[in-house]
Amino acid sequence: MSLIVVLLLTLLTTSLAAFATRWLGLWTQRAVETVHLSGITIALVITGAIIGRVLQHETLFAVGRWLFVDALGAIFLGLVVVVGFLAGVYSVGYIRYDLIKGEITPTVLSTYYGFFSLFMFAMCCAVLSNNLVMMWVSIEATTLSSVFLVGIYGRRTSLEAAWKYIVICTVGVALGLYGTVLVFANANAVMARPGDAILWTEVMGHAKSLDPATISMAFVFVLVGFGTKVGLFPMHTWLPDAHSEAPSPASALLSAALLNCALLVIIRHAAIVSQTVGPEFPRRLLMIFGALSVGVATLFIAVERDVKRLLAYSSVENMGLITLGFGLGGPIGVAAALLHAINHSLAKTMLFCGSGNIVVKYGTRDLRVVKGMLRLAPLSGVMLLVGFLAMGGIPPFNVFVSEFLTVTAGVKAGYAWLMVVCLIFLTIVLASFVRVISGSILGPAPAGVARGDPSALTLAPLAVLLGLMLLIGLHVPGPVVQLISDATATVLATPAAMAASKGP
Amino acid sequence: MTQTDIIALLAAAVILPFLAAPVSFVVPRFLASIVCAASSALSFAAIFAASVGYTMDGKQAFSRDLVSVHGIAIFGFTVDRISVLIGFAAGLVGLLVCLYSVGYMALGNREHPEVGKPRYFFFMQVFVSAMAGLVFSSTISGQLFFYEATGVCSWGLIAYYDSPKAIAAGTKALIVEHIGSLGLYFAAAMFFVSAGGFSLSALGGMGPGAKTAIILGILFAAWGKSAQFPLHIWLPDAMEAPTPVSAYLHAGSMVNIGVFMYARALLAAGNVPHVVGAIGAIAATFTLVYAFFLYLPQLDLKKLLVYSTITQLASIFLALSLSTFGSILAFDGGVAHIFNHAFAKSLFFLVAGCLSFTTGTRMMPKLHGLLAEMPLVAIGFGTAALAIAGVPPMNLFFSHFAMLAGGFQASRAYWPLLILVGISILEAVGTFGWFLIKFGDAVPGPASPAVAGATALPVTMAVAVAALVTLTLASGAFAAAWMG
Amino acid sequence: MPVLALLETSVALYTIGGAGSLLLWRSDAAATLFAGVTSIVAAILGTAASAQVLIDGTGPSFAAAGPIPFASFLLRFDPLAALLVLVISLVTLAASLYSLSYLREYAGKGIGVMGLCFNLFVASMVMVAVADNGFYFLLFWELMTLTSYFLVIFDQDNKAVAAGFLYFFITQSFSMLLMTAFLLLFIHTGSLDFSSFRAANLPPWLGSVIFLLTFFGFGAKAGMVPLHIWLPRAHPAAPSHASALMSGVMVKLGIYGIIRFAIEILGASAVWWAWTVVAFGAVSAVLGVLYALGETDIKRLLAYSSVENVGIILMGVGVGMAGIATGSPVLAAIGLLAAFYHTLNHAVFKGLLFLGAGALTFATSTRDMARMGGLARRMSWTASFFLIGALSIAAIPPLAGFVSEWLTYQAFFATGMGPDFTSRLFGPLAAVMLGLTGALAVMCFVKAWGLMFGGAARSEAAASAAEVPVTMLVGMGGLAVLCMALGLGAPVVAPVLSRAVAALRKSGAVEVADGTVIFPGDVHQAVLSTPLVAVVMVCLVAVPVAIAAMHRGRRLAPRIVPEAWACGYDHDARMTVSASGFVEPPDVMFRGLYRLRAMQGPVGDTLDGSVIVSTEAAGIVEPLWNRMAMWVATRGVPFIGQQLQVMEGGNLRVYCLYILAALAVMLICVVG
Amino acid sequence: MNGTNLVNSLAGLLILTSLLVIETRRPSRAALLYAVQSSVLVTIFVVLAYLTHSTQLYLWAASSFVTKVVLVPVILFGALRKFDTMVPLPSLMRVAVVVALAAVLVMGCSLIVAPLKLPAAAEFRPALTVSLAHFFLGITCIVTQRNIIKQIFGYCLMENGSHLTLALLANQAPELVEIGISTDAIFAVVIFTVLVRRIQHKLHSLDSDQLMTLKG
Repeated sequence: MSLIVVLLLTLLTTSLAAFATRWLGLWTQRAVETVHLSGITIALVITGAIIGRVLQHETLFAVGRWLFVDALGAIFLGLVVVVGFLAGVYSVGYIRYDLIKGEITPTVLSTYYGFFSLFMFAMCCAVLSNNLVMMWVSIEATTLSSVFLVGIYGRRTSLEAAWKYIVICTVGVALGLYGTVLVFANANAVMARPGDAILWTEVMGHAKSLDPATISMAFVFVLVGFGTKVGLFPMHTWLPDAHSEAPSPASALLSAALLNCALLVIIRHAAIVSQTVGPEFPRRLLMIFGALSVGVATLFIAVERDVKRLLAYSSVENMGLITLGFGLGGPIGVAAALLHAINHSLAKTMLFCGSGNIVVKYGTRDLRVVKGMLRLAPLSGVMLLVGFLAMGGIPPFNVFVSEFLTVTAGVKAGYAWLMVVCLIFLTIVLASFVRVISGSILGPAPAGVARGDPSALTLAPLAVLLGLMLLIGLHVPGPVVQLISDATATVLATPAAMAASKGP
Repeated sequence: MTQTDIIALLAAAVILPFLAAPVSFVVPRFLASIVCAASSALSFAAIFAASVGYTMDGKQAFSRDLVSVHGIAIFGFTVDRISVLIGFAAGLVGLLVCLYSVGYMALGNREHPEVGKPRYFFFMQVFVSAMAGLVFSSTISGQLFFYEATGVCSWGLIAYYDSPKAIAAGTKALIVEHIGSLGLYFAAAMFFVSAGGFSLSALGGMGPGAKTAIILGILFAAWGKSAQFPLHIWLPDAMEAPTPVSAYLHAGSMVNIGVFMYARALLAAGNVPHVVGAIGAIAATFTLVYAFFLYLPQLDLKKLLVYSTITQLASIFLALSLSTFGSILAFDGGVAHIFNHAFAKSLFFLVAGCLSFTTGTRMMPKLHGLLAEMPLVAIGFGTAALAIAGVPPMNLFFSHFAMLAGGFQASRAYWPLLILVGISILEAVGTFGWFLIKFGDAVPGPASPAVAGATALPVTMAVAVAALVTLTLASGAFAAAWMG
Repeated sequence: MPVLALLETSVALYTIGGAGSLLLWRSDAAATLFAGVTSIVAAILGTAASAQVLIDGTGPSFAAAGPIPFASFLLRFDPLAALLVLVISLVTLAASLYSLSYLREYAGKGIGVMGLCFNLFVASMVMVAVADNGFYFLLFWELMTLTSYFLVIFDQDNKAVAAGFLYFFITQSFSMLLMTAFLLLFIHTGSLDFSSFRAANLPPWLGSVIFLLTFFGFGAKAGMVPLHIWLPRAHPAAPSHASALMSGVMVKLGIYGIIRFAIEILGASAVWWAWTVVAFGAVSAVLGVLYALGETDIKRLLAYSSVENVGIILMGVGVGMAGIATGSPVLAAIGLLAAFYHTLNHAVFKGLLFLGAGALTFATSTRDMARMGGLARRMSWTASFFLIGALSIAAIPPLAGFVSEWLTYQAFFATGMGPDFTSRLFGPLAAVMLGLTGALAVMCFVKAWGLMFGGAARSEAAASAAEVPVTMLVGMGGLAVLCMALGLGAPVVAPVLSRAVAALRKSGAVEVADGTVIFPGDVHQAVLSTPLVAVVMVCLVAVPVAIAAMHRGRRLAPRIVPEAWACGYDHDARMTVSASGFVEPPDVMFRGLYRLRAMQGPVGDTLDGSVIVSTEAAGIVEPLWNRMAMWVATRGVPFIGQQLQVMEGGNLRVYCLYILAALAVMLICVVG
Repeated sequence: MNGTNLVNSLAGLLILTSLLVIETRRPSRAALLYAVQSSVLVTIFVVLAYLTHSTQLYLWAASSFVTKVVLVPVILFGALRKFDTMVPLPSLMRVAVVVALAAVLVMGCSLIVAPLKLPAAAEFRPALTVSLAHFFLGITCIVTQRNIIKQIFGYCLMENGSHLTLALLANQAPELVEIGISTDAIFAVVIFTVLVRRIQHKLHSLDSDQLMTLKG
């Protein structure tokens, strides 16, 4: 059985098992945690094996080529699973506090973990899918499986967020379906076997013979549709609500994994469109959406006072930056975007988890209330402080590297002025983060809040993430570089990459 | 000594303090300061050994790439006369300031009586490391990396006292410097696009358009770091930092990064389009006059020193800019001035620190008659004030003369430049007068009550001050000889 | 020992003396002794070296690379430099001797440091004189100013500090003119060596620019009106042995610079330069002496007198320049000879007078002449020496001052017979000014001597004053002897100086002396035999005495000396002639000129006012940028952000519309 | 009337039924009307299958019948019947306006469809246009109706529209794809209804304008 299938089955099984624990009564908590942790650990190991295979310049296929992993997919798969693993570990520490505070019951706990794994399953499907329509199906599935994560607390606001999330995303993603169908229909007309016309790898091979008008229209639908899920302006409106209302680890998963999955779908389509219509058209659209997202999100960040909403807008901003990177194109642009996707995921997971510690500590997300974190919870404080700086693009952390590469790509592409504007926005972002640091992390601590850090389980993932961020910031590891350069070749559809992606 | 040895030593100088920095959090508090002083001493020793090796090898300039991705050099070291000179100064001032901090961050401090927190020493050591990295960096990407790193250290150290004012000042410093760094981002990107790599040595082979854009980007970044108008606004507020920090970051090394990067770029570029020089020179002249003007209302000694730093750096910018009109002397003088100014201004800040340590105030109207009560501090004050006033045998005289001579040289090509040089001479006269007045106010005569009630100075602080006095007296001819 | 070695040893000794003095700072006596003795030895060596060069008429030079890449370390010990070194050494010798006892007054105030500053001051002056490279010249020039600045503020009171500031600031500002001039030459010649300056072929306008820059740059140091205002404040503030050097020697380095540049390097190529120099000299002479006349503080008086004498020297220099410019060697020779001679003389007698003033202060603890009086009886040696100095400065034959002023007159007379109209106009005019100066100088020193030494004591301190210690007397005595020697020995001295002049003009020496007479270049003009004058002077005194002696037996019995008749009142100390009373006539006559000095006040007020205004303006401007930046950061960006927040009003249906809108726009773009 | 015309007319009927779904006040009746509409859709599938001789489309028709005509209406009916008694919320637009809007949508969609070169659907261009318009009509329902139940129906209408498109353009796609999409739809409807019930429980209201606490 293919590794891919094993991975998916593991996650699915974990999910079902977690749901099943609700009937275990007093044992629920322990059982569900065990199931959850072992499930995500196994998933991590399998993913490691898959990526190892991909590093051997191998493209894995499964289920009659409906599922596959190339370098591009491997990056996003890695992100989903690594983020899922770390957020999963963090969840264990975090949700216990919710249990203690009585925010949730043990039954809800098993629901949470069940949906957690299901969500990961859906995301893995999305990134592994070679089938254009199945991509859509999986993305839709991610929405459905994460709605309850958003609404898990059952509060008025979390229900509201969940409702907005599901309505906006289904509307948006439904538009994406039109794009997908148009591509399929067009490919079907060109290609001999309808079974092949639905496979991305095959369509890529025949992209040059597709109809430009149809494909460009399809891309518009895809971009708006999946762009909703990516959180591009102006379709991003669900994002701050959902991210802020979900439990922190779920927010991390939404922000660091889910958005990327949808982005991958867009990129895969963009690769086709580039072949058919020429690279200018998709690049321009991506750039417009990317730049707008960066600009608008930045201004929102500047005024936001809720830490998780702030982070959510930061996600919009970063997804915009990644999109912009793809839009700028060229080997550097694509590599920068891919690297930034990785960096953003790590940093954002870390920050969302860190914000979870804030919530644990202060019981609120309001930055006007949160003060003196460094004094109250030194380790969390330091890590959040560093995380914010890193997210703001300060070396020696990773975000700096990819932001810099993006700027380089922009200058190279002849959009120096746009890069200057972007840099100014990035400065505003940094300023806002520093404002958060100086307002909430530094300074005197308020009276009446107990001192001490939350449990080690909530700190360890942060430390690991910080280490990874530092590692990438100081020196991007060889395997990552290789994956990125292979993936770049895939996105740009260089002949070698085309040959490599041909299935068995 | 082989080139590899030199590179190894420099790498040690960068890495050692960085590795030692987290130790501050682990060891007991009283040890943290010792660790800091020791690691900065090791770092300086490495730089010193490398400098000696470089000199023994007959000052053979060379570069070596250390980190490459896909064959593109991301980071490396350049060892040449300017990097060794400035690296030496930064290392030495770093060592002295760390030594000084051992005494300063103590309960005996009358302005801020507290034992230094680990993060002070942490940031200090990271800064020592970053500074060495930046000065010796052979690539623009390395410069950018360390540029931002020093910005963060500056932020952490300015905000050190955690008062709302200090935090705001730190934030401001970080943001304004970051705005400056945008120029460097841009320049680095342009650089990559034009040269396909980051090694600064490639600058020389570029077309005039790319050169202009890149150097102007670097110049903008340099303005941010070196606190030039209009990006100067962070520096006066940064005086919320502990005084050794002001001495080190805001006088001795960090603010010099800006001018140093500019110098490095000009050196690498060889033939620089005149528009760069013109922009640099005019902006520098404006800053010069503006900051001089702001001497007048200052009562806080550190604030005065800040504006003096801004003018000194502006005059270096002016000299470096003028050097693009064909004056090597202006360039050499400018770089030597960076070196000399590091010692003189650090000395002045440390003296200010001694004053606030012993008397609890930095307000000049309260400080008279130092000579009567604390001769060493008075001598330090006098040496520093007269050095900044540009009087021989203090070091700044030598480099200032060379800069002006270079300015005149440059004006041979374009006489309007003479106006700028003239303005800078007038400013020099004004600065001279102002610092002479301050010297006359503070040093001689009967001691004011604040000075009369001063406490004793710790040994480490005294040693640092004495060493800097010596350096301020001696470094002028050395720098000039080295550059020539 | 070769000349250069002598000079080097001398400078080294000064430096060692200074350093040793500093190291001995714990013991005042040891520091005094060490600094004094080393500088005495050094001064002797310096004298020997410079005398030899002057006698030879040529001197060595020295070249080394030095540490500074853009400036090589060049020394040139030519006769002009030697003259200055001689002046420096002579006065230093006297002052150092004098200091051995004088410094007791400063016990406990840091004599070690003073020794350092004093010795380095002397050393830097020597180096200025011999430096032959622009950079090193400036370096030593500034060092000289710096060390003397420390001497000026040595008392550490507000007045001294203020005086020091004024001094340092003015000289430093004007030394920037020097630097500018050097750098202009530098860009023209590519080198800072004086030798290349000499060789430079400057366009006339540039020459004139450099002349003006150097003239004012050096003029400030020389104390030329109107750049003299620091001088009467700074010189009196310093300890007297240092004042002697500053006033007697340091101002000469200003003159030296003018001669070096205007004549030697620039070749005095335009006549108007010469008349500029003469004009400034004349004004300085007249105003200097007038202001001196109005002073009651002895050291201030002496300082103003220095302004006057600098003026006289400048007049000589000017004539010399005119001679060179118009191509008349004799004129050049006399003018410069006069200037050189007066340089030497003024150093000697001004040194003497300052030392004398120091002695008086030492004895009475005051510098106010109105609080002295009757000291001739108590301090007869000091009185005699001061008298010699005063007579000398008042140009009374046969003392030193007379000779040089006589030469200056001769120079003007020669000018008056010059070929062109300007010479004939300015020569006599300047001579008249000089005459006026001389007359006023006599009055001034009659006043000074009379007030201090004559009459009755006008204060407790004066009444109980005692003669000063012997080393001080030796110092003064030496200079007094020199005053006489330079007067009587003029026929010997003048030819030596004339060789220095010749070296400067790069021509053969004009013969100026023969036997006991000196004649300014041309025997037909005038002849002066100072020994003869001395004989006449001695006779003038001796003959009446002899006659009286012959008629001794027929003398009336001595009258009873009652109290002086004071219109029926008791005689009172207040009734003696006061300083201001004495000078009332000139005060009235020259009211306008005195008002000129009063105008310095308003100028200073304006300056202060503008500083205050600037300070206030800067106080307003400083936070301005801050506020603007903060406005953008704390108001501007958030304002836009808040406006944007309206977009996310929370209405789900509106959000869906956004998606549709985005789609619609894109579709229109694609389809359309 | 040939088969092609039949398909196109039936597609028009879809629009008509969807307008009914939008404007009906009682949720239970809307669920029934939705079942009616779905059966029209199934009919179209059958006709299409007949016309294109596509066995897969017969399967689609069958599965659609199960999910859209039976399952979804049942779920909706069961879950939402208890809200029948609630006071209806005013719509943003009057019926006439919605009808006019539907017409505009059809015209707009024809503009979108016009440039497409799709040989598979060349003869069903009107049906394609209608399917797209139907989709947008669903969105219109979501946008114009304050009642969140109506928003569920809006989703269902979108679903039907896109399903028709799928059948027209992608009827050769593997069966599994269709199943995936249908499954998603059913799960979506289930989740929607669960959420609606929880919201009603928490807020005692079905007014989407009440859901405006989270903003910018």
